[in-house]
This record gives sequence, C-alpha cells and structure tokens, in this order.
Amino acid sequence: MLEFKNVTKQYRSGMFGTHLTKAVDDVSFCVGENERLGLLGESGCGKSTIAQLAMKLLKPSKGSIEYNGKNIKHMSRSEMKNYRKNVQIIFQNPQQVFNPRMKFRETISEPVRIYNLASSPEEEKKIISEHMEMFGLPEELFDRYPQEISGGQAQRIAIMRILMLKPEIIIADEPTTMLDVSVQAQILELLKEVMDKNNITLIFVSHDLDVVRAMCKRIMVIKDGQVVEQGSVDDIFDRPENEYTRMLVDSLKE
Amino acid sequence: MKKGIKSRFFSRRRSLFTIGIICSVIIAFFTIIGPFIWNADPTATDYANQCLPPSGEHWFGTDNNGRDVFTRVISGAHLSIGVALAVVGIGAAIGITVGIVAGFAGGAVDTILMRIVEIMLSFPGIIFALAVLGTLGNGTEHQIIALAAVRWAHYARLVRIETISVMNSEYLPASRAIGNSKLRIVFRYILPNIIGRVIVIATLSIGPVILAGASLSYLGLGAQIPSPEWGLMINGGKEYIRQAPWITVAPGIAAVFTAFSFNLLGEGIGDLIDPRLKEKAEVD
Amino acid sequence: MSGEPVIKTEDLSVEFQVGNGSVKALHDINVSIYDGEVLCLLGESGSGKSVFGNSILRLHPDNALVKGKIFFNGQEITALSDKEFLPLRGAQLAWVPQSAASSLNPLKSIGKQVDEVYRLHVENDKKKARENTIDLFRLLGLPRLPELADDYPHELSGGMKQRVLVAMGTSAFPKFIVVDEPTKGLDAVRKREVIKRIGHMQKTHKSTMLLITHDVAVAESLANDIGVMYAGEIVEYGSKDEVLNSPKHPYTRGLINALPQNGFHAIKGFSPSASDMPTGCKFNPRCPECTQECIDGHPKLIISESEKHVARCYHA
Amino acid sequence: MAQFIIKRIIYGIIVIIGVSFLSFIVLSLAPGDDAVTILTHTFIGFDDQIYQQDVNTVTNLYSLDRPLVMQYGSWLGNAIKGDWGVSYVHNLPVWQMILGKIPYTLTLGITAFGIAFVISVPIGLYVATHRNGVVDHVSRIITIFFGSIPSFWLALVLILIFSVKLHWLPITGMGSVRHVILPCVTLMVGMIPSTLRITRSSMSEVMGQDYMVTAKSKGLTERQSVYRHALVNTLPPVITMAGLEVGHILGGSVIVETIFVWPGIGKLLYDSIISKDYPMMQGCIVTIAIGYIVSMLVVDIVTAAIDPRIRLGGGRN
Repeated sequence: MLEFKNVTKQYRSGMFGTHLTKAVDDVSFCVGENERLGLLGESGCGKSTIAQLAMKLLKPSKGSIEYNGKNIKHMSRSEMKNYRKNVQIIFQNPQQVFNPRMKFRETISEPVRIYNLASSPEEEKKIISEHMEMFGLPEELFDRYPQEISGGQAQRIAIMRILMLKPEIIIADEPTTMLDVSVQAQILELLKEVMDKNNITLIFVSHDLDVVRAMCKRIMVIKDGQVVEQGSVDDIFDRPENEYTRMLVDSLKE
Repeated sequence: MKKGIKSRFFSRRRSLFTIGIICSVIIAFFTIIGPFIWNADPTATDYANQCLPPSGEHWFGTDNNGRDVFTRVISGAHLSIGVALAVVGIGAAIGITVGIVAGFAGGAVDTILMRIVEIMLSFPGIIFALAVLGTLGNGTEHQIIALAAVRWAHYARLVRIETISVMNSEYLPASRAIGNSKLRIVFRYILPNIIGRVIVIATLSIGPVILAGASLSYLGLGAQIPSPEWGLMINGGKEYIRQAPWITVAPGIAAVFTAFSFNLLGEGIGDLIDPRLKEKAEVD
Repeated sequence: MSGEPVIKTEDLSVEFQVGNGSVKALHDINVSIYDGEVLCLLGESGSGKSVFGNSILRLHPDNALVKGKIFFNGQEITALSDKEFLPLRGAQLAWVPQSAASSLNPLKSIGKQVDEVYRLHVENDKKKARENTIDLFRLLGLPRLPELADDYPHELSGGMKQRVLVAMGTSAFPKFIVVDEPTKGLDAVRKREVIKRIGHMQKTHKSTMLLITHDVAVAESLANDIGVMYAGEIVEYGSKDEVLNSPKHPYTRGLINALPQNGFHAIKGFSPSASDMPTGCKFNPRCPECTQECIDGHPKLIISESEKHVARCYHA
Repeated sequence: MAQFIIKRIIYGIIVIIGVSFLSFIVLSLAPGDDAVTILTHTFIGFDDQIYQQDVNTVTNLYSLDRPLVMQYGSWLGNAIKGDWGVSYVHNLPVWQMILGKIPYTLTLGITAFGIAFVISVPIGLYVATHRNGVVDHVSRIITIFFGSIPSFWLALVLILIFSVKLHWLPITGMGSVRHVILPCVTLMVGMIPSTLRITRSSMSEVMGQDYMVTAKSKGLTERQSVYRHALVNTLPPVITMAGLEVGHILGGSVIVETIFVWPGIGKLLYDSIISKDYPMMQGCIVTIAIGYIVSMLVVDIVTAAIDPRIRLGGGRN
C-alpha cells in the first residue's frame, strides 16, 4: 500500500551552508494490508522524520514515496485529499496538537466537515456522539479548550477524530512517550482494539522496545537515518544479527 | 461590595482597560454629541473679540480670528479621530494581509514582501505624504492615503512575526495532516491565534497616527487653513504664543488626551489577553 | 535507617490561591528520609509530587500557601525567615529541575553555570571550581571533556542537559538533593544511562536524595524507600521491595500491572484534576475493590516503628 | 553566522537601492517642473517672468527630458561613484552638504537617545521585578502619557515655558549647551515609551523562565540571580528596539529640527521640500535609509554576539 523507495532527507547547516546532515539516508520499505510495522530507534535517529515524510509534511530530498503505486509528490488535489483521508497520524504531544483557540466541539467535527462524511447536521451529531461513547469521552468536553484537559483525554480525542475518517493506515509517532504509564496502557489498549476491529495498517514509531513488542509484528531498527535491521518481533528480540540491535535489546534486558 | 467593584474593575489586570474605556467614552461624548451643543460655526471669523483669554463664556478663549477655540477643538476632534481610525483601518487591513501571506508562504514570497516592508519603514513618512498630497492635492482623503501608505508596513512586520510563531507551533502541521485546505488553515488556525495581538497593536497605533496626522497638518501638508484640524490650529497659534498661548496649547491638550486614552485602551486590552497575568497553579 | 532523619515532614500541605478560590495540591504529608538513603516519590502527573519537592526548597510561586512543618537535621526550616533560609538553599539543600530543556540559561556556557554553585558555596576560585565541574561531568559520563564545558545548552542533547543539571545540583556537595523527574522525555537508552550515573553518584557521595518520578524502573533501581502518591496524598509507603513486590494499595498494583513488561493492564478512568476532587478515598471512582466505606470515609496513613509498610486503604 | 551577516548586508543594499528608486519616482510625481525650479532659484529672482526658451536650455543642460528610468540609472551610477548630484538651491554637491549636517543630527539624536535609554532601562528592569507595585502602575501611566504627546506641540510648550515665560533657555540657534536642551528633551520624551515598554515586557518574560527558578535553587539572592542570569537574557529585544530608535533618529527629527532651527538633516530635508530641491531631497532620503539599515545591521551583529544560538547555529553533539 505505502512504499518508500530510497528516500533521503538532508538539511544544510553550518557556517556557509556547506555542512550536510542526513536525517533519513536511503530508506526503502513497504507496508501491506493490515500490517503492524514498528520503527524502533533512539531519539534523533530520524524515525519521526520518516513519519512526517509519509504524511507529506516534509518533502524528500531524494527518492519517492508511493501510495498504491502513485507517487504522493505528483498527486492532484482530489487524489491528495483521498490520501489524507486514508493515511492519518497520531502526534507525540497530545495537548499541543489542537488549536488553542478552538473548542473541542469544532475540533471534533472538523474531520466530518472537511470530508463531508455527514449529509445533514443531525447525521453529523449522530456520528460524533457514537464515537464519543465508543471512546468513553464525556459530552462536557465539547466546551473545553485543549489546555484544560489531561494528556490521556487529548490523545483519545486525537484517535477518535482519525477513526471517523476510517483510514487505511495510521502512523503513530511515539503516541505515549509524554503520557504517564497507566494512561499509556489505556491508549495502547484502545489503539490495539481500534486496529483489530477496523483492520487498519499501523506504522508505530517508538524508542520503547516493550511498547513496540506489544503493538507490532514486524520491526525495523533505525540508526542515524538508516535501516540497520528488519525482521519479525521474535527475530529482533531473540536473534538480533546487527550488533547495534543487540546493544539496544540487551540494554533493555539489564 | 467594595471588594466586588474593586476587583471587577480595578483588579490588577483590568485597571488600565477601565481607565481607557472611561476616557474613550468622554472623547466619544465630545466628538459625537459635542458639535450639537457647541454648534457655533468653527470657521466664522469674528474680529470683535480676538485673542480673548479663556473665560466662562469661551472655555479655551478665542484665536486671532476671534473664533471660539473650544468649538474648533470639538469640531476638529471628529476630523482627527476619523482620519486616524480610517488610516488604522486601511493600514491594518493591508498590513494583516501582507503579514499573513509573508508568514504563511515563507521562502521567496516572504523575502520579497519583507524587503518592500523594510523599504517603506526606512522611508521618511513626511516625504511620502508630500508626494501623495502634492500629486493628488491636499485634503483629508489624501491625508488618509498618505498616512496609510506608510502605516501598513508597520502592521505587516508585526503580523508576520505573529504568523511565523503560529507557523512554528505543533498544531499547524496537525491541521495540515487532518486535511485542512490552505484557506481554512489561514482563517481557522492562524487568524484566531493572532487576532488578539493584532487588536492590541492596532489600538496602540491610533494615538501615534493621530499625532502623525496633526504633524502633517502642522507642516501644511494635510488639512488646509480654515478647517479646525488640531495640527493646523497649533501651527496657526505659533505666532501668538506670547500674548495668546491658549490658541496653541488647547488643541495640543485635546490631541494628547485623545492619544492618551487610545493608548490606555491598547495597553489595557494587552493586559487582558496577556496569558502571563492569569494566576496559575502548577499542580504536578 | 539510623539516627535522626535528614528530612522529616509533619502534616505538610500546600495550597495555591487561584482567583478567589484555592486549589489543594498536597495534603498532610508525613515522611522521613535518613542519611545516605533515597526516598522515591512515585506518582503520575497531577499527583503533587513535584509540589512536595519544591516546598522543601521554597521554590513555589508566591501564590502558594505552605502549612505544616519540615525538619532538616532536626531544625525546623519552615519556621526560618527567607533571609535565614537562604544560606541553606544550594549549599545544604540542592535541587535538580524537571524540564532540562528550559532550566539552563541559554546564553551562558554549561561549565560556568555549574562552576557558579561551587564558587558560591565552597570556594570562590575559578580554577578549582572548573576542575570540580569537569570531575562531576566525567563521573556523569559526559563526552568530549573538558571542551564540552564551554558549550552552550542548545548544543547539547536532552540526556546530556539532564546530567549537567545533576552535576549542578551536586557540585557543592549538599547534604540533601531533590531530583525531579530525571528521565522524563528521554529514550530507553539515555534513561538507562542517567539512572546508572545518578546511582553511581549517589553511592560515591553518600548523598541523601528525594527522587521524584513517574517511572517505576527508576524507582526500582535507585530507591531505598518508596512513597506512592495519588491526587496530592501518599497512598502507600514502604521499602522498595515491599511496595514493588507485594503492593498493598490497589492503585500501586494498577501502576505495576500497567507496565509494558506486565502486559499493559490499564487502570480505568482518569486521575482527578485538582479542581473537582472526589470525596472519601480519592481513588474510589477508579478502584476495583471500592466499597461504600471507601466512598464515605477517608482512610488514614499511619507510619509507625512497628508497621513500616502501610497503605491508605481500608482493604489493605 | 557569517552567512547570516552576509545575507543581511545584501538585503540592506537591496533596500537602499529600493528606497532610492521609490523616492525618485515619488519626487517625480510631485508637482512643478524641475527646470522651472532651477531657473527660479539660481538665475533670476522669484517673481521675474520665466521665458520658455530659458526653460528648454535648462532642460537640455540637466537632460531632464529623458525617461524616468534613464534619469534614475544615471543618478545611481553617479551616486555609487560618490557624486550625488548638485543641489538646485545651493549649487553645492549634495553629499558634501549632507556630510556637513550629519554631525548635528547625530549629536542631538544620540544624546537624546542616550538619556532616554539611561532613564528607561533601569526603570523597566526595576518595574519588571516589582510587578504591580505602585511604581509599576505610575511608571506605566507616565510612559503612556509621554507616548501620547505630539513632538511639535511639546516643542512649542517647552518654548512657551522655558523661553517665553522664564527666559532660561534660547529658542533657536546654536553654540552653547543651553541651546541643545530643549530639542533634546523633546526628542527624548518621544523615545522613552518604546524603550521602557520593551525593557519591562522582555524582563518580566525572562523572570518567568525556568532557568530563573534554577538560579534561585542554586542559592542566589534575588539581586544576584537578576544580574547574573536575567539581565543578559533581556538584552536582545532591548537592543533591537534601541536599533529601531537610533535608525529613526536621522529621519525622525524633521519637525524638532525645523522648530528649533537645528541645522541637521531633518531641517535640510524640510527646506529642500519647501524649495522643491529634488536632488537634495533624494540625498537626504537615501542617507536616512542608509542610517536605518546600518543601525539594523549593527543590531543583528550585536544580538548574534550575545546569543550563541544565532552565532553557532546547530549543535555539535
């Protein structure tokens, strides 16, 4: 479904703009139907950049990203809209991801309006309240601003909003790093349940091995923008070939 | 009860705003209702009682042409304030558009627009006014164009800074990811988050614009002789400063008081929306 | 567990004046930390653990009201005036802040900022101060010494900034250090690194430490005693092994089961915000073993010589 | 860092050229024929009859009939070589006259700014650390009041009080220090509000930062943590504002210099407006623009020197 072909993303910096840093260096992989792919690596290894490249929030310096065979760079407006509907992202800082001046009533109804999923206001209300119950969110959240709610609730709203679009792929960019342990468990449980019920493909970006092990079937280990190893969860945890992966896995077991 | 009123109106955050409102109401009274009460014709000359000192009958005395200074100041008020509000309105409209486009588009567009803004900012306003008034002829409409032509750059620069801070926020990429169109992002995400600051900037600039308008007229570039424009009156009274200082002083006080109340209003609004002033309890 | 405790608190509570109401952040905390030992306050955001750390060093904003007593080496420091308290802060009582990213002065080199503490409280000698700083950096495993000392905060990664703050806190060899969330926002590898270094530092200097964290792994590897905090109260208190291996309070059990390695069994509901606090036992809306008793009464937490491992719950 | 400065210099040059081109267009729009102006000023008296053929000879002499862009091109070519054209009125090279005037404007402007800076920065710092005290509210009201006074009116009032009524100070002219006082005070009053407001807001923002709590936790007294940590962080925005104010000195004092007959660039500009001396006006405008750009550049350099994040760019670790 989604394929990266030798994608590179580099930044110019330094005194005269001569110094090149490669955030993502010649990465290629593809994600099929209903797959659970984990991107594992230390902070600053470029895994978040890959997520943003896939969401077309960043443009690749080299290589291409294709969705169902079509390069997302040359997509027309309507194709792009469809791409946005099918490929959604969960960000790391739930509270900072919402417009501070917009009450949740509007933030939640935004996806419905953009993709006009509801023919009439009543239908829109129905969809929204359905989803609110499913996610256990109280109605009184509607009149709240992002700063007024907890991280856990904000992340739930983010996932609910995405689910309304019934996407094919969800990219989770370290969704639980900023959350407390117990809240993290709730969100991951919720995410797993949503994935299984609507058989959505997941690309899970994280630096936490336990979380990745619990959520994903296939894992790609990333170091300094390069994929150093790729394989199923068991291969990576029990029989790591690459010595960087071994170091990463051992440091967990200590 | 006292605590109620005190805290509601004069609490730390609201005091400037309240005083600003009170002064603005006074000005509004004089500007709108004033001309009906003191309805003597501000331009009619009456050589019988020239240069009378301020008295019960002529609060601000009379000028060298025997006209009642107080009436002229009142009728001049809606001229100066009207010009200022028009200039701020037009200038802000252009400035906000340019500022948002520059901040939102970034790259080459931003660089070009900002160079134009810098050119306008480093260009002495007086010259621009001269050229505009010179070619189009004097008069208040042209004075508005002359002032607005310079003022918009001031707003554009500040709005661009605010827009860029919104562009660098975390919720902006999220708004693009969910699929918002560019237009929707500008109106639903950028504008609501900068409008607070923009209102403060605009209100704080009304005072200076009034003064700029008065300076233009003072230099003979704005309104022309008979009209009761404050700058003109101050210039007119210059020669008589020894024997009839009130001719110059009175319109000046009116200009200062008007500018002062708009500045108070601007600072007051600034305090209201300033997040730092809200008491917070960091409970972690 | 010998002799006079370095830090002892009696019925410590903290309230914040907000608008015309007040928000209770901390209620009657009674703890004692003994010389050379580490008490770890384990709790989630909003539990008031950082508020406790701040109140020991009086770092609260001015709208905070601190009630109750805090003893440092037997002396009641809450009774001291600000002037009398000043010599203690930084010299005897040190603090390692939570958000490393914004807790360093961006315009000064990290070396200077750490030297400052040594020169203020130990000896105002530039060379000695810098030597002490470099030793501390080496102890904390920072690379590229000594040039790194002249670098600026924006040039360092999150983990490195965190270790600079730890160095800053310990450079005047204080008797007691409050370390607030040393591993927040760090990835697994850097977290392990910081934990190892803090443990090593604590053992070599035998410093008494209050460790504040939401991460059970940190508590497990560094703490002697653990106090689990929830909604401004200590709900369980005891030695590390007792609390982690045989937790008495349902919330502690929930916390441990929610860990990834224990299979992500989440606690249902959300932790209450300070403004709408539930009545009775604060955990009752989320507690699986909740009875009518829990809703009406408010269970006490009594730490005594005989009973070391206690929990604030009727069914403990 | 160097890349940052070079970019700023290039932008500065572009802006100066832009300003000169804009002023060229703007001045050509202004009423009146250049040739007539030259005739009236240099050759014959004001009210004498001007003959058409005289106008034509002058027009070809100064080649005034060429299209605008060509005229601008030749002006720019000469300007770069240092020849800014000749003043219609005084028949002296423009840049020579401007050079003569610059010291006057600078002495007036710099002293006024210096005093304003020395007054408003300490007050701003004090007020930011003692927020909402009496001093805070009083100083805010006064600064807002100072910001609402038109400079030309203030000048007249000062003259009225100190010269007309009290005879302490001379109204116009040059020479002793007493001549400088009134124009200086007028300018200074205009500069205090912006500097004080920026100092106050920048300082109070810095006081709210986390590293100030860290400073407190190190055992520094209130005073020590302000001097060692807060001050340096407050400087960048204050310096930027100072740069803006200095930048406006050259252009801003047209009115004050006119009223107090102070022979600076402002007065020169005003006189050239009245006598439609276009080359001189063009020269003054470009000088003022250069002054503005140079002060902006100095601000960028000083800010980069203070703030390592700009100076060093990305991190090495």
